[in-house]
Amino acid sequence: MKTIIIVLLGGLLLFSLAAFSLLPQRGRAPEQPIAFSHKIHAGDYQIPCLYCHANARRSPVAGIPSVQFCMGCHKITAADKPEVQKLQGYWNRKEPIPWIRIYDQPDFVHFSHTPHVQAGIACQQCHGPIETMDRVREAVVLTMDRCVACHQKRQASLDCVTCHK
Amino acid sequence: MVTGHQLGYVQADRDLLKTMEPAGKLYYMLLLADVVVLLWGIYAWMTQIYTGLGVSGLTHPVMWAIYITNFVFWVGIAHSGTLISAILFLFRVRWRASVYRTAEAVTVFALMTAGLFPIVHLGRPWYFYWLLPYKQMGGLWPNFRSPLIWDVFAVFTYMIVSMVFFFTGLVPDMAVARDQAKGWRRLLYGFLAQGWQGTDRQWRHYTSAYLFLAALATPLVISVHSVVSWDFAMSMVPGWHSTIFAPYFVAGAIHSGLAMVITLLIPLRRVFRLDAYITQWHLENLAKLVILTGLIVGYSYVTEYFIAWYSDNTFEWESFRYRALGHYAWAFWIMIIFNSLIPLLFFIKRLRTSTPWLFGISILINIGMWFERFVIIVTSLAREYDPYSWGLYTPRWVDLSITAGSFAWFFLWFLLFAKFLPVISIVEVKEELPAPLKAGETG
Amino acid sequence: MEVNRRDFLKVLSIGGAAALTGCSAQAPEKLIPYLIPVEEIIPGKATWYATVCRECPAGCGMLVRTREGRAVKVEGNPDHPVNRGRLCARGQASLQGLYNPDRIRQPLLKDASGTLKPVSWDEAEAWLISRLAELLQQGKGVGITWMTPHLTGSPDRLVNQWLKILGSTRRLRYEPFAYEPIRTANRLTFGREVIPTYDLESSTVILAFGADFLETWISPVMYAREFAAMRAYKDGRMGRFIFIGPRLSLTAANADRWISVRPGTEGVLALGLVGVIVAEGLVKGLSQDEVGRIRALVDCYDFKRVSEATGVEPEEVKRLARTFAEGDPGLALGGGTAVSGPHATTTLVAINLLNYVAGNVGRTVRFGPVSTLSQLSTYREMLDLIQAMEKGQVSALFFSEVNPVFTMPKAAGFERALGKVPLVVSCSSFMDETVAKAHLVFPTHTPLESWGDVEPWEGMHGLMQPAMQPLFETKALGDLLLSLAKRLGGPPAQAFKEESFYEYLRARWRELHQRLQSDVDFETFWVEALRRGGVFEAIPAQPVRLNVQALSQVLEEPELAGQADAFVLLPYPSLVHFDGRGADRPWLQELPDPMTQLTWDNWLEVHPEDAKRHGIEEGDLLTVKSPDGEIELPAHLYAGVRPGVVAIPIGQGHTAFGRHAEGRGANPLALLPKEPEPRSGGLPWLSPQVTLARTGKKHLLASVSGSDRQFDRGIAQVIPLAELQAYAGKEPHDEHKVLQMYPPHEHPNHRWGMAIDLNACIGCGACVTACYAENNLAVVGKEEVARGREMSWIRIERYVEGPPERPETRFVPMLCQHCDNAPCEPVCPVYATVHNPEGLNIQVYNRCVGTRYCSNNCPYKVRRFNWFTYKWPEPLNLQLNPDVTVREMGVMEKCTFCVQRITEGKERAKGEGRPVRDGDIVPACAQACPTRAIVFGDLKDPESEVSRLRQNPRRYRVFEHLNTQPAITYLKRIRPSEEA
Amino acid sequence: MSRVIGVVGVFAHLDDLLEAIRHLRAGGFEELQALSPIPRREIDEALGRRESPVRVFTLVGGILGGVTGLFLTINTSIGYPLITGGKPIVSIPAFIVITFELTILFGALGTLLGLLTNARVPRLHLGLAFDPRFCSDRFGLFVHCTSEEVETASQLLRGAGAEEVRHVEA
Repeated sequence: MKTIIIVLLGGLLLFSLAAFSLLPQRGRAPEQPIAFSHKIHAGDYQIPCLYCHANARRSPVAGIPSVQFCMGCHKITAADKPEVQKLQGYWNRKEPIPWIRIYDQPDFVHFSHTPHVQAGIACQQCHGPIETMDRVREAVVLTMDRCVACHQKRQASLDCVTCHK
Repeated sequence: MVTGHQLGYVQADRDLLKTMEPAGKLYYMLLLADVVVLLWGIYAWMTQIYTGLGVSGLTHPVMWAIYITNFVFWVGIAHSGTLISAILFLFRVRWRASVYRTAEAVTVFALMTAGLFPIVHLGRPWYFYWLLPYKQMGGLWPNFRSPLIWDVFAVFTYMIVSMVFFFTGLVPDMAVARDQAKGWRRLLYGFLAQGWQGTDRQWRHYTSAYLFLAALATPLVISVHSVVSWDFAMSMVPGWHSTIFAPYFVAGAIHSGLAMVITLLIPLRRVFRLDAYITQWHLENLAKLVILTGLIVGYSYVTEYFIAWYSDNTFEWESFRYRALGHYAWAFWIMIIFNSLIPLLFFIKRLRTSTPWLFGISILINIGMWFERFVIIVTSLAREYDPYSWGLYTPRWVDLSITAGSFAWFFLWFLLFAKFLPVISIVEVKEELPAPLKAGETG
Repeated sequence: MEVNRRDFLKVLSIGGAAALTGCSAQAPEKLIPYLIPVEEIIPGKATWYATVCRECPAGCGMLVRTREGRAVKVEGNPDHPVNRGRLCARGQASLQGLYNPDRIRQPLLKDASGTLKPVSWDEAEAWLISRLAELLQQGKGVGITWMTPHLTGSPDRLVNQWLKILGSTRRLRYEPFAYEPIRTANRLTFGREVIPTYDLESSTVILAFGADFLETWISPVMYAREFAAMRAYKDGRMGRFIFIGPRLSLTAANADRWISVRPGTEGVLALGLVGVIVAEGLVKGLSQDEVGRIRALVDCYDFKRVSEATGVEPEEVKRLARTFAEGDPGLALGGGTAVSGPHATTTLVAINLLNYVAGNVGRTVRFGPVSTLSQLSTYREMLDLIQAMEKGQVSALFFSEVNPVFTMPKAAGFERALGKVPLVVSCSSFMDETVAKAHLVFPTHTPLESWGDVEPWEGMHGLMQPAMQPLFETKALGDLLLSLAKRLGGPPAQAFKEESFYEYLRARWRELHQRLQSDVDFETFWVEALRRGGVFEAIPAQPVRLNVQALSQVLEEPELAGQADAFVLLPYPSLVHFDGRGADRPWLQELPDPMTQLTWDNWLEVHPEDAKRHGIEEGDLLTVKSPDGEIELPAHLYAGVRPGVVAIPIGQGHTAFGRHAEGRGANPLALLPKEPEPRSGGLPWLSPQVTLARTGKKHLLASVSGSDRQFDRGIAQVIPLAELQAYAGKEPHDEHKVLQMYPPHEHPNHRWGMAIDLNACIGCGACVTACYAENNLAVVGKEEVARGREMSWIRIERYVEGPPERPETRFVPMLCQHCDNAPCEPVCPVYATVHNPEGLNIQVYNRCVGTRYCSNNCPYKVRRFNWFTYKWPEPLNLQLNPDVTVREMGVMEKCTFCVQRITEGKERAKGEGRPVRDGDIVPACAQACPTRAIVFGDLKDPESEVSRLRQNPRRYRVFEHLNTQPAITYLKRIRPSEEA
Repeated sequence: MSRVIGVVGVFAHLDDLLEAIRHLRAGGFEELQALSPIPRREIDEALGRRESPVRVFTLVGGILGGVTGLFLTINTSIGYPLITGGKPIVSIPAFIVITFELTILFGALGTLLGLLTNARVPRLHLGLAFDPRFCSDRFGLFVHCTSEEVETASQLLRGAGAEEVRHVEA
């Protein structure tokens, strides 16, 4: 009898471990190719989010500023900092920067920044206190529960095809 | 009634526990063959999960075929067990005592087999748990309007209640076995006996609970196959959308179930030399029930055709014309002949009292009932409303292997049951025996 | 900047591959910013480029939708006068040319062993330069020959110029279908060797002699649009259309009547009609004198003799003539392989005469603007070339995108002659039978990556611009020529000032600018031309007179030499593969042939009676033998070929054209004779007599049709014209009133719906391919199609009604009906398919567990199941629409009414602060439809077109009695009156 | 240190057992426990037992199941209103099936619970009075009594025809 129980429990444990390991990792904060700090830019210098992520207003994708855009300031500003020099390195080599993506939606989800920005949702609502982060961390886990809860609260559309494509 | 030589309690204990003695070579060979087939079926299923349902013969428009056939078939098989154990119990039919344990075991194992098929047939079986009632992503629950969810509830309830019923009935017997067994078997039976002693208190609540379980199982068994039939009847597929489906399916289920019980009892009786307990009288009674269900099933076939003809509905009539004359006509005629014509042979007393005839005919009915589901599912889907989308289904090795595997799965459990549990209820046999009185008279 | 855009693409291709895995757990992805942002490209937003379709010589205007720098969809350009926004299936599939997995990715040079080995561009060019220099030195420049397909405008000019500099004038514009008989007949009758403008739209009667103008003939999308306009029911009338030819083609199936005449006697019939028209005084606008002379010409063709010769009833001949003469104006069209027998020119002359006496010339047959196809080389010129090659007069042969080894009769000996040419250079995007024979292969851009201009009709200057950066290390043909000239040095280098073909093109457009619009500055003109897709001049028609003298020698009686037990062979260009160039596009392979419903294959159509006589059954593999060759093909029993005639679609039977084309069927050109038709020098497609023999083997034909008949189920309905005329404003019937168990549910904002006009639908399948392109539909291959597992969300159901001798073909586009009471929804256990507030029946893929119950319960059978996780061979996956999920194994899918377009349209309207307007949202099928048979819109808006069409007296809904309340209303096809 | 808590009589015949019960009850012994291989109504009647309360469990379970079924289906449908097939959000006819099945399920589970609680199973140790023969072919009567009463009880048991009388010690 005991053997059976042990086997069953062991199996259950293994199964849950396997299932857990298959789940997407949460709260990731991977090291980026350049230690870009949102804390300095968005926090200390109070640069508005949409200044760099301008596409959020007009496109489903918020986008990442081009290297050229960064260089607009950093040709001069803080040009001596090692991380900025890394940026200049990319620029001089004419290489794009391979940032590591933190927030993503699966292929079957249609998410557009535009209506959310238009509705005045703060970026922090979904991206967490990004202006306090030196390294971007997945502070909010964007699950369907979260989307639906907010849509329900704000009486936004609950039509499945609003988000599922 | 248990007849034959003079039987006493001790004799009954001895005879019935003998089936649980260590097995012979034949048993292990059977077990081995069974496991081989089962493993092959599992391999086929794994192939299907890994590659996709496309490896089966399923196609557009025949999206359901022998997986659902197997599902309905096995649920149907399950029904006779409950009929014999619950309904006949409520009607105080005395011959049930010797056969109900096997019938109930068939119920449980058939449900364990049937329960696999809704998962086997899913396109993404790894998400089968989305069909269970719990709060899912975004606060979504399953769709309780779907007959498939009804199915989940019905089959799940049926499985639980059948198991409760089966194990409840088993407890006093397990106490007998426990008291006569040694070693690990004693531990096993001790566990299954759950501390049964046969006190008046235990018996009092036990008989009451057993009665109520039987009373609950009776409407349940009727509801389960009704719900299964509604998988079809609730749709608008010509050939499925019919009000007679529920009684028709219930009768069909019992028909097939009785046939399966006969098929299993006859070898069991022979191997375990249980002629004294499962007598010709028992088998004959089963055969008489088969006549009844066969007649109901035959009547349903005729009614279906009558409705299709009388409704003057093009779609309906084409569906039924196709059944009898189309690509699957062979299956249709197997169904008609095996299910409604051949059982009529039991009207001849000589045949229904002959074991070989009983055995042969019961197997034919099993085959016929399997094809009944096949015909209903496949022919209806093959010819629906839109002629441009008519199509055919041809099984491929994966479907056939999984089907074979499911039979192996069922027989694996049955083989284990035959060797580890008393195939006849000891206590109920004792109840049927004259109670020991000082006067030596029947009590 | 270019480099960066390319890099971005590379990254995207990786991202695209990751997206394919669909619903799996996500791995950390890379986010790559632009180094320098490209102004037009906003990630997540589509950018559109106007260009020209090069899939056939018709030259339709196209708009290319790009996302993140890759083309994902093509649509017709509404500003282009040829197609006015519509596009056929082949045009849609141009994307699969761009992303074809079998594209040539680098230059190939034949080594000593005779195999083509990859080399670098530099090596390849250097190798060629040295060979050319050698040739020029030996004075063999005159033998350099260039063979291109139908080229016009700048590329054409550049090729000629380049050739001239090297001292040669040997230039061929080769198309397998070069319309020689039409051009010759026009020269003989009217003195102009051209293809004129045919005005189908203004005609009231069209008589087509073999001309498959809805499929492949000259400009099918244009003609389909005009045809639909002509057939539309207006003011109690609709145009009439009669088709004459030995085979029931798609075009014939759209006719009021299909008259099957004895093959090769169409000209006799035409002359018989002329005879009746003249005899009955129905001639229009001719002088008495001219009428007299024409009468003399056609005197011997009295209707009784004509009837005997053609097999058409005598009364029928008369009736036909009267019907045609009633046309105000009418139009007789002739051409196509069916009338291109040994007497093709005579037939076309007779048709010209018919148009002439009916007063159509100058009205519906106009000599201006004329088609630039008039400049094509004739088949005889190709034979001359072969002779020159055999004699060693061709020192070097350059090809670009032509495949004469495949498209010329084997008997013509092109392949053999090619072996005699010391230098064969091919500039092509794809490997094919001809390219495989080249010594050197330059991979070129596909049209979607190229600059260029196309002038399909005089004065119609379509402008091509690259919709995306080249996918591989390829070059534009123009750039290659310029680069070669530069490297040759000397005079060739000096001849071209331009550094790139782009500059060359602009230089030519400066000329156009000067000529057409010198009042604005060039850049404005140029940008506007790029935006509109070209500039379009109006070219007036020129009057022509009949040359009666010339005709008398031409009009001898045609006949076909017969031989007992032999069949007349009719090879016909396939609607989907044209001359074979579409065969490497998986979408086109999977698109069912509209008449036979077969996919992925080639077959021989034989009449069931003939089949019975010869003991042939469906799928029997036959040996087809002609005096010139022998092929093996499976038989398809088809009542739409005349007994005694067998038909084979052209386009399959490739041996070296990529994985999707190779090893499918056989090429009927192996059966055709070498000798040209004497008058026009065209290929006599219809001539050979073939015999059939069974091989005893069976061949699987993958049909998508479950039944040819609809058994009175009311799926494809018709209404007799007379009945429709009788309604005239009255309501035909009350809405079907049913007792409802539940009250109807509300649609607060929109209720999307569709109307499909079966009178306009010609069954061409453009919508099907458009849907494949838009919605990432998987291509499953022949075996799976044969199992019934094709994934099309919209299909064209074809039903045949009526007796076999007078078949009535009906086409019904069938797609998800978005029922209000959708039977699929309540049966889903997990709410994967539900009704949305806008009336859509939606499918949430990632919620689907795959019970397939919904499909069982769908009366329309429009749901498709993902039996496997389908793969897109790279780089076909780059075409995938990022707005639509790529579905994984085990999931049900179906038409969404292009919900991504609805979302986009609503978001756009919201952004612009206005409500959604009718016409803002057009699903891919409706957008592509050449005849605008599909109309989409909001049923809540009473002013929308779809709402109005829902009130049309021809309306009906399929399986109305099931009370599914579909959102799609069909309009019955109008059956013209029985006469004529 | 063992203490006598009662005495058990082993009977070969059912009527002897019934007689013993009657004698003992007449003798003032009310704490009786009969052990038998089969259930017999006569034993309960002789012992004067009331009807088993298991049926109440069944009833309560059933009602609870029905209510759960209705609540589950209606509440979850309203909580995430999705229209399917033009049916209203609360489609009672469709929910009846679930309600019915849950009624049965909870009824059965209630019955099982009733059985387990009332019959005091499962138990790890068998009673002191238990004898394997009671599950086979012998009837037993366990008389709960003090050591003073043991002899009287034994007498009565033997008098009724007990084959064997055994003292039970705790």
